[in-house]
Amino acid sequence: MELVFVILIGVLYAGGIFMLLRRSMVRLLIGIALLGNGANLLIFLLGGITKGKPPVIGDAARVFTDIYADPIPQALILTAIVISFGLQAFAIVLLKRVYVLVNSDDLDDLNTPEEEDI
Amino acid sequence: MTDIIIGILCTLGALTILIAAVGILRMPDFYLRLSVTVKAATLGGGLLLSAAAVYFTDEVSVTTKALAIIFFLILTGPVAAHLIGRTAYVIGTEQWKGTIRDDLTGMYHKDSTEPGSGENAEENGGHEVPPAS
Amino acid sequence: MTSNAVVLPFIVHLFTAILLLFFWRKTVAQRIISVMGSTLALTVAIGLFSSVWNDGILTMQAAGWAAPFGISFVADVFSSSMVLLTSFSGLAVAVYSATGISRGRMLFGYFPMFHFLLMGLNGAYLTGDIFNLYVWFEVIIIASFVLMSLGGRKAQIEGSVKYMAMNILASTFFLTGIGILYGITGSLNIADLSLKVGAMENRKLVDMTAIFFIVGFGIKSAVFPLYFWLPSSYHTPPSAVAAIFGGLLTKVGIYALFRIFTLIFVPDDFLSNLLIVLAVLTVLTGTFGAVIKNNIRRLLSYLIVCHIGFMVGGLGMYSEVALAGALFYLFHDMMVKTNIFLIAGLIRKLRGTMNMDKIGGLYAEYPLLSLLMAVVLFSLVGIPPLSGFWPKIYLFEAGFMDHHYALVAAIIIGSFATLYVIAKMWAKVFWKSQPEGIAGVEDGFRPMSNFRRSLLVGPIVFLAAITLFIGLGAEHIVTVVNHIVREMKDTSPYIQAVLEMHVSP
Amino acid sequence: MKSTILKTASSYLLPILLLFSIFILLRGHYLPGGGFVGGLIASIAFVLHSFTHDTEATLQLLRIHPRALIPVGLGVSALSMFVPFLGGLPVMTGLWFDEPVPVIGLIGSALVFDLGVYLVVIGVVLTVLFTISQYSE
Amino acid sequence: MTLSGYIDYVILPILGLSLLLTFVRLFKGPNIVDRVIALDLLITVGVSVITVYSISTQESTFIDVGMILALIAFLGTIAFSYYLEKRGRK
Amino acid sequence: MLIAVLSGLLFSLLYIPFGKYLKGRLAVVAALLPIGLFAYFCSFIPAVSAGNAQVFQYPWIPSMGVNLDFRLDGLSLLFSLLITGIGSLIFLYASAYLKGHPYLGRFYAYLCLFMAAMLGVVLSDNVLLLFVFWELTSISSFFLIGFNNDDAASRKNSLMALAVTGGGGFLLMGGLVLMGHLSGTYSIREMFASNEFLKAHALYPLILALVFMGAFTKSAQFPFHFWLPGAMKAPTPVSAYLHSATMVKAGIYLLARLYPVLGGTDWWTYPLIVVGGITMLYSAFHSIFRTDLKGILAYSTISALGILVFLIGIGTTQALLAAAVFILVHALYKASLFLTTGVIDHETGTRDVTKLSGLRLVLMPLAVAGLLAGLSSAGLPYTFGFIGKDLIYEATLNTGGAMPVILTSLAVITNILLLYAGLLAGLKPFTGSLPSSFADIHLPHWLMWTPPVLLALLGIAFGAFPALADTALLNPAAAAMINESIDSPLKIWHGFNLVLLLSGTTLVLGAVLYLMRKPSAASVTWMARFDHISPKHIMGRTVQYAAKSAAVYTKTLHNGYLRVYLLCIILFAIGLLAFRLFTGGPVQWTINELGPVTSYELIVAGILIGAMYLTVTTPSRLAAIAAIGVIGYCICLLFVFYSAPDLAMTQFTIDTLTVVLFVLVLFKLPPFLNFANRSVRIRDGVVATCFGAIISLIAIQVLNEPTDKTVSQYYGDNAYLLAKGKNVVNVILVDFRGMDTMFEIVVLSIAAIGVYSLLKLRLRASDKD
Amino acid sequence: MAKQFLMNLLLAFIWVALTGALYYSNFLFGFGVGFFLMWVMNRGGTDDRYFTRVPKVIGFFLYFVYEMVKANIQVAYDVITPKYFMKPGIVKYPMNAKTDFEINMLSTVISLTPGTLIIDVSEDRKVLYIHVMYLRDKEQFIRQIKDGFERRLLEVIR
Ligand code: NA
Ligand code: NA
Repeated sequence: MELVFVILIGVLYAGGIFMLLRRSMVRLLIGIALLGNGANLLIFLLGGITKGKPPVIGDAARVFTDIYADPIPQALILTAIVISFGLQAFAIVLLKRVYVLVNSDDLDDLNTPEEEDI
Repeated sequence: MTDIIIGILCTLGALTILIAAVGILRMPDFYLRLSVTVKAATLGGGLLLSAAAVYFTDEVSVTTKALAIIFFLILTGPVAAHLIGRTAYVIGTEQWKGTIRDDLTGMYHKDSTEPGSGENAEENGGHEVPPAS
Repeated sequence: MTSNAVVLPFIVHLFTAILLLFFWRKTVAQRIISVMGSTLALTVAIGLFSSVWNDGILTMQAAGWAAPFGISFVADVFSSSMVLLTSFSGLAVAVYSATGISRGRMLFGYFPMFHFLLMGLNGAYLTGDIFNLYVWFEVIIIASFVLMSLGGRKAQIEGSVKYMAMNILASTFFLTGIGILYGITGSLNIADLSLKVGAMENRKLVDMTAIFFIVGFGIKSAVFPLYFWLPSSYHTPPSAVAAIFGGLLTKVGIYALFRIFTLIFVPDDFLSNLLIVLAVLTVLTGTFGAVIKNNIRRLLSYLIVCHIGFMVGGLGMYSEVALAGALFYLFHDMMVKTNIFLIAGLIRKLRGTMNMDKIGGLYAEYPLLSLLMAVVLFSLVGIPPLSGFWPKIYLFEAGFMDHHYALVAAIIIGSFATLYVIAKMWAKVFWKSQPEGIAGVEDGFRPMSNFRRSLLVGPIVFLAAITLFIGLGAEHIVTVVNHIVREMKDTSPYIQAVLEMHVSP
Repeated sequence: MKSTILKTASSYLLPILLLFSIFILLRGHYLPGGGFVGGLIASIAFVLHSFTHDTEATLQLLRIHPRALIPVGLGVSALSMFVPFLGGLPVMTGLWFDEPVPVIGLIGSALVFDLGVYLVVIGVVLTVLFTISQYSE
Repeated sequence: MTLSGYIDYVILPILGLSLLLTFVRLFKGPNIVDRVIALDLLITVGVSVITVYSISTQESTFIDVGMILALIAFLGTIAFSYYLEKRGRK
Repeated sequence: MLIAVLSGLLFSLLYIPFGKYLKGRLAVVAALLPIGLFAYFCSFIPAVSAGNAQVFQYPWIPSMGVNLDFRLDGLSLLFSLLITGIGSLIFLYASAYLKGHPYLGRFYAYLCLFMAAMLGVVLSDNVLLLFVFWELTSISSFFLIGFNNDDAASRKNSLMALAVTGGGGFLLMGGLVLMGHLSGTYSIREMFASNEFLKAHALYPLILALVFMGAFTKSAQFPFHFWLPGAMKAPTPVSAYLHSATMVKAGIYLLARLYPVLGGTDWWTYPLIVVGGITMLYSAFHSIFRTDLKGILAYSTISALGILVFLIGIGTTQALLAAAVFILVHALYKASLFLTTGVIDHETGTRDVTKLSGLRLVLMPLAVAGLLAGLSSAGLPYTFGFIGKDLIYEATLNTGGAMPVILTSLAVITNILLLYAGLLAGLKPFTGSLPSSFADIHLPHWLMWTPPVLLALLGIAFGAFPALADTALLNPAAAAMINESIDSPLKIWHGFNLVLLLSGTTLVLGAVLYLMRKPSAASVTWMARFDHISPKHIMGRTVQYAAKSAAVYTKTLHNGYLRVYLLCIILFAIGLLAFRLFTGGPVQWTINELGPVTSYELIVAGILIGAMYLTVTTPSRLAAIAAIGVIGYCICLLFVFYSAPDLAMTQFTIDTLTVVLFVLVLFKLPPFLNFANRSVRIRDGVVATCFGAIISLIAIQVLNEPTDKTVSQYYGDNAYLLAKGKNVVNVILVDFRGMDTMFEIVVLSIAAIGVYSLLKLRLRASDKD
Repeated sequence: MAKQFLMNLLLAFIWVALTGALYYSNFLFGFGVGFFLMWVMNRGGTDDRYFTRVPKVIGFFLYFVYEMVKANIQVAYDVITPKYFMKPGIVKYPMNAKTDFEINMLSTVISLTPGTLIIDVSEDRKVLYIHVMYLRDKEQFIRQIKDGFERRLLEVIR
């Protein structure tokens, strides 16, 4: 399965980058989301993946008796997911403001010429 | 013995879900797809969750959860279906050419998403012909 | 040595910010709390610096888990100096904000954001854990997004979008780098990573990991060709915000570069040359931009880029002298850039614009204020004996020592351009008489009460005094800087302090 | 959205989801869950409510503006992090009551910390969503 | 064949196939509402997959994930309806 | 000695608050400082001429080797006396010249600063300390030249002066640091020891190039001379001070000072002779095409500076002695001429030499001063100028090889032209008939006419009695340049020889030229025709071109298109990663240990890829959002399969919320843009694919490395025993790595508050910040 | 009625406590035993609604499952065979259900049986609009629902 993960990660990064390079801000935000997912999956994979053994100590046990998945990447990803949610929420609202200002989500409308500086 | 019960429940559930999946793919219009999938998925999911409830009888909480999920599915599935179905109708999603009756035609005012009262509906009468949109 | 005090610099800001959130919509209380919080933070920072200076590296293992199992916080001379300088800037900007920020912004969380930002900066300096550093960086960028866009004017939003997109991309690179690092070492503690990465046999993989950090931190510190967000955005927010951004934000990227590239990835030829090439291009790019800009803050934005090149170049050369020069420049730059953006804000207060063609006559009208500003401006240029001069000696020396003539040339060009641009600005803004008939230009400063004026000018004086100290008392700075360079060149005390074990150098 | 069916359904769902969210919060230390997911579920409950009624109604139901919930949650977490400091221990050190409390289990600073997380998440999600939906209206 | 084997080699593939078919509908559309219900079904099937997987691995913790999915999937559909109706009314 | 330098700085500071009291007569008080300092330096004459250099040392930044090391030897003393002596007169003169000027206090502040900086330059025994003061002279002269800052030309010229001298300054700094680095010390005195090493070093030419650039720019050598005539925009006392004795001579001083360390090689000699020669000739020639008195003086000053560089280039003892003498000669007569010009300008309101005549009738004492200074510059016997000229010819004649002929003829031509210029400035305004418009002019305040007279008289005095200065001042000065003692008294009369012949020729030809040629506006216009090939214009155009290029560069690179910026960043990353990936070692393409693949996992992966395809290609925003929803759910399923229930829960809830957020925000957005044409999409697709492929390859490399699991093992072992939790992930989140979580919720909070403020805050126009 | 239900629950809990085994099956068994005992003790009593209601609930549930399975098979057949047998349409259905809860239950039940789906409720809450897959005759369909689900459902919940 590692190889499948490797491919998926590549696809997520590639898709994210492609969307990042679009002119529409919605696509840009989607690109950001995709990259975030890619990075999470990368951490997940590189930390080592284990199937069907969540890092939860059994009811009666006090320590693990069996192998278990590495909990650290999971904790890291959890943090990263939540953080990127915060960033994305803000970014999405920024999109809203952009729309109110320029009436489109075209990033090329966001180039006020320097002469208008105050 | 339990294993066999579980096996049967699983098989039935999986097949039901497969039918839902085939249904959503095959049905000719949105309303039919919706109609097929909501219940088949609920039934299929319910069967599989029952299997889990049986499997984990030793862990009370798990069985409770399995039952709770069934409950949620039953509670939310139809509501969601109703909403999206109505929305689809409001925004004018096409019906299959084989549709034979549409009592909702003209029920939505321009500025409202609720159909007029039943009395008004009576006056307007039903339409045998599907709306072309 | 273990000490709980290590975490205080950011804890103070955390609680200040939370307290400020409880005083939502009470602007007077917010101003007072903010200034008090910043003062407390400065006190704590001074205390931390002096105890680190006297007693050596201090560590704190969060929740009591020994490194590398928990998150370590480490105060060495480098980090505690950064904390100290940040606190200076922080206090100055807090006071300046009291009148420099409009009430509208204060009603919508300006001060809490400001303290969250400072908290993030302090956390980033003090953490000894690479993933925790990521979290701090995220605190910093989200707080800066908010500060940058707060108010929602069109230019601000435009700047924010670009700023946001590129900074999030930077975070992605950073996070990817962390994932790889964990994948090859199984650890996140920087001291532990230092040992483990150092022992890695697959140097190619190490280099590639390093590239992710170069790109990630490079974007944050605005290195060519990753700098684009900076000139796109720094001219948009309120001046107090721009001051913190200009003075501190890119510098935390530089700090991270120095940390990571002295502790985890020690530059080999490939990385070293790469950094130097980037530095040269950064300086030149900043120079070209600064020369042609006519808006004070746009011009200053390019100067930031230009001067980032000096520091990155110093890191790239990696000799002791070079590091010392880069660090000295870093310290100088933090103070001066903060101040210079405050000054830009004051100019805007005085004239209602930052377009140099529309401003004039400040020298005739406000001679003392102008001279005060001149001191800062010429410190920025590095007119000896002001603060920007001394580090260049080290940088030149290092450049000659290792034959990096292109870098030396770039620094000369950059310095010259800075001189020219600042002198031009002086001539236009201060000497030239106020052009007639410019619409919408009004003096917002004169009608103020003396108290409010002093809140604007006081911080500038305060920072200018620190700058003068850095310049005239350069010996002190040099001592500190050389101490830091020793820390960087021999990391075993750091590792030993964090891992509480003996490490042979 | 005006829908009788949805409205009725959501009035059952709100308490169920809230109950569930507390359940998820409390057991986080032993089984999957915790403050984050708990908070997310709780906020989803309110979001659902706001979809069916309107934002104002949900705000009334909440009594406190979600934005004001943020500093409360942050304060709870920050204090649970900081209290050990006052006792000379490293920040974040887990402090536990010796005896487990029935139903909830062991009570310690970790749980308080998670509670803060829970509150913050609710405050955050609701602030974001309500602000947006009020803006569109 | 053990129960676990039966699930792994028969039930899960069937469910996987269902996922795939549902996704095809999502991919094809043609209307956004079709995509929305496909998404909803995808999640419901996902709940089933998770349930069955938890039986196969004898890990009851996964059921909790299924529970959250079942509870929340609803929200997405409602949001889409909300949006589409508002836009439709415009 | 530190006090001597610092007092200027101190007074300069004091003038900021107290300057406004310096009005009217009181202004004379300001001159007390330079007078006092002059006296102070005079007191060192006996000791220094006896060969005892005065040394003062005080540590400043010992770690960098920068210390307050001052050293007063002959050269420094000569300059110090010039600086303070002429300074005294300038201070006095200015008190009358700028009487009633509103910014007189400010003027004195700059002047004091400048004087202190100049003293610092000539007294420093540490190259870096010298450089500190060097730059201070640039800055303070910037303020002085731009003193009349309402005038656009004044601003422009001061900026130009600063740009040229400042730019040279940075190069000089490079040279000085390099010198210091190679010789291991920044002390000039200690560098003497390593002069052989330096001269033999491969970097010696670089040092010279850098130092020369500093000196040439400061001392207005061709082709950097053009800032100096521009600097004449300054008030006349400033011009007199800066261009006679001080600022422009700093470069000369530097060359002289470093001669013992760097001088005497071919690398030293030829550049200086060539540059000095061109400068002296070029400017002398230029000076005769001016009609503005100050212009004439400016060009003749440049020419004189050229002569000095030329002499230092020749570098023989004679040449250096000649240089020392000429420094003094030039300072005296040029200051006098400038001050005279100042009075003329002040009284008549014009400096146009074609309009000025007959002023002797109204400004008699100045006519005397002008005459004497003019004669001194002409080098008439019994003037100090005569001695100077003699020495120059002697020096040029005594160089070896074919050089003497060329060099001497250069010197002669230059001197002829300079003579003409001197007469034009000193004589022309006073001779002839007085125009009626000047009839009611009367002599100004005595403080304005005594200084030029005094300076001119000094010129005569030294000329008549060279012993006044030779052993006391000039020999020690030259000695300092060659770092050996000299005892060579100056003589008025050398007997009939070639030198005398040359002097005579110079005099005669110069006089003839003066009598034959009348300055006219026409000649100025004629000269202006060559402006476009003048260095000033070439440099101006270069600067313009550079600015234009900078603008093009900046606009091209920083073009406002976010996607281009992002593309740059990504291409950069791809380039670096690919370079490192494919160089220096094998790339692994397969993973050693692979877990099994099951059908349902493959299906989930397939759906993910399909959803990605949909996201990327769909023209509908909502479809794209539904598709990223699917991607999130697929990842959620993968998390379930691979033992991460917590992650799956969070991923799912957050994914749903994100979809909800998107959906809420998308209201009213216009149709999805798809402006990019096919080729752009292909380009981006290729870039994106490359990036994805590189990430995948790196992942494979990492998977082939063994992973250390100590830390996660520790967590697993202690989660329950020490941290009392069984869900290890949650224990990590709230305990082991709780600090991450603490600040992660801060991130969330900030985002929420940001959203709130972004949408609710409406700034009013009155909200200015 | 509620009192009786609570009593029954209490008896079930006591049973669980007595046997000391907290299993679902055990709880259900306890509930059944309790119900039987209460029924026995209440024989001849006036208020026997509780004892009829419980069988009705069970009956409704079985009816529902039966209908669902039946209709599911019908739909499944249609789905997996190539030809479409459907005659879909949207039917206006006047309901007897009054309260929100009743309407909700009714619509849930209708929606969950294959072939029918609630699209909307009229503003005055008197009419349901039902999408029907196999609509042969409108009146027959309405009668079928009225006598089937709606009657049984209202019996259970009213
Ligand atoms: Na069929
Ligand atoms: Na149905």
